[in-house]
Amino acid sequence: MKLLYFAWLRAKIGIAEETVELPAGVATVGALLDWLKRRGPGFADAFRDASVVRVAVNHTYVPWDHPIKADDEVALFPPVTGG
Amino acid sequence: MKLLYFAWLRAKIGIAEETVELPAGVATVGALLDWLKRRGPGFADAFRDASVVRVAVNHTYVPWDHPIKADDEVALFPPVTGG
Amino acid sequence: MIRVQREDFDVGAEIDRLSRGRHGVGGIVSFVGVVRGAAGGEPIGAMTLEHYPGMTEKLLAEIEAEARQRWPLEDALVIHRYGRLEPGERIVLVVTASAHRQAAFEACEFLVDWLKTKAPFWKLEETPSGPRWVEAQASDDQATKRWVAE
Amino acid sequence: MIRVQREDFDVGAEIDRLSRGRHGVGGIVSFVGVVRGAAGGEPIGAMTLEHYPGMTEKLLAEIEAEARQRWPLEDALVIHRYGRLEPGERIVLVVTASAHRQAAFEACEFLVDWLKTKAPFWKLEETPSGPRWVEAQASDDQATKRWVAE
Repeated sequence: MKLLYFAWLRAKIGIAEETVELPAGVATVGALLDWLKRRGPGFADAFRDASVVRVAVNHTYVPWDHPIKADDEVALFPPVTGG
Repeated sequence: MKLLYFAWLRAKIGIAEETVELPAGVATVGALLDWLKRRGPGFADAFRDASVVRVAVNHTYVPWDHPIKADDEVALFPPVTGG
Repeated sequence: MIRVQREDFDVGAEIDRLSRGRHGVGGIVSFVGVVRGAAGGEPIGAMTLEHYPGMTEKLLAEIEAEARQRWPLEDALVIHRYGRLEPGERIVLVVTASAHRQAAFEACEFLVDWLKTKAPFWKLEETPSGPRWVEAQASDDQATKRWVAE
Repeated sequence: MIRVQREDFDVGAEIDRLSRGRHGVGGIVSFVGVVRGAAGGEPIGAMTLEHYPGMTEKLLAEIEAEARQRWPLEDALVIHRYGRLEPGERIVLVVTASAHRQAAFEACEFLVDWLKTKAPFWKLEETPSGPRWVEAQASDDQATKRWVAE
């Protein structure tokens, strides 16, 4: 799965994108966030308050219960600030 | 007095501007219109329906009872059509 | 600023000029009016815009001052052409610059509405059956009535 | 048409392009957004606009299609820049062309409002105390809420 991070999420995590093997049992966006949070201090800091995290799967905004698959592109970012 | 005619008023009268000696007794815009109407067939045609004639004295729209003086610039024209 | 001129104008250069060196400008709204080549499926020929030099400038300056009074504008510009114009040619440019986009939009639309209905121009259209003076719009007549004792 | 690009754009040329050869166009409304140099008396430094390539284009194309559906437009254009921008630099251009000036004004303002609040950009401002991520506006949060189960 391809993961993309933007704005201060990217800054806190320290990378802009990565490709990960999805662990068994991580089948939704919500589960992905819970798993990401436990990957280290940068991740824990970035995802501490999930209410300010927006998620897009394959370029479409999705809710927390949206299913995810191994070949998805999942982007995680703060609320957009507009142009 | 300087008189200016615009659009189809100018076309009917045949001139764009002229300088006239104001006859005695012509003291308002309304009186001026009555006098102009009698100056010839072109004028009679142009001013037949006074309700479609607009008048500006020294660049300001004025009503029929507005006083006029010998050194005024009086413009007569149809309702504007906008740009 | 207002200008009444026969020549065409450079839209990009005029818009640039309104924002350059003004730190408070966040948005610039512009309207370019062009002579349409068709209306309701019928082709339209060229037209000639006649105006009253001196009075046109005076009324345009008044309405521009009103717009600046009603909205917080950093700057505003109205350029209106006169003379013979072919379909596709630019007739009018209105530009408003403000810190706030809503003010810029409202002021620009206000100026354009006024110009399109009340600006002191008369249009002579070239039609297949010869030249024809365009009739005033109802909105002009209404607006003008308060000035005229009939 | 929509474009997301790092480079500046030529406002006059883009506006020209939207009307050239289109006989039905009577009015072209444009909005140019520029980086302000000050707000509330305080100077503003440069800022960097980050975006999500691919998703930005998709959302911009969707909102442009919606504008074309809601208003009778002859054409529409949105250009949005990203990257580092100094005060006074152009950020965004929206142009709408229509036979009817009101449609052009409404569609342009609709697109600009969407871009200014919901376009997928994140702003990093350079301040005297270091870089600072701009907070989302309330309107964005509201609009986004329906997408997010919290």
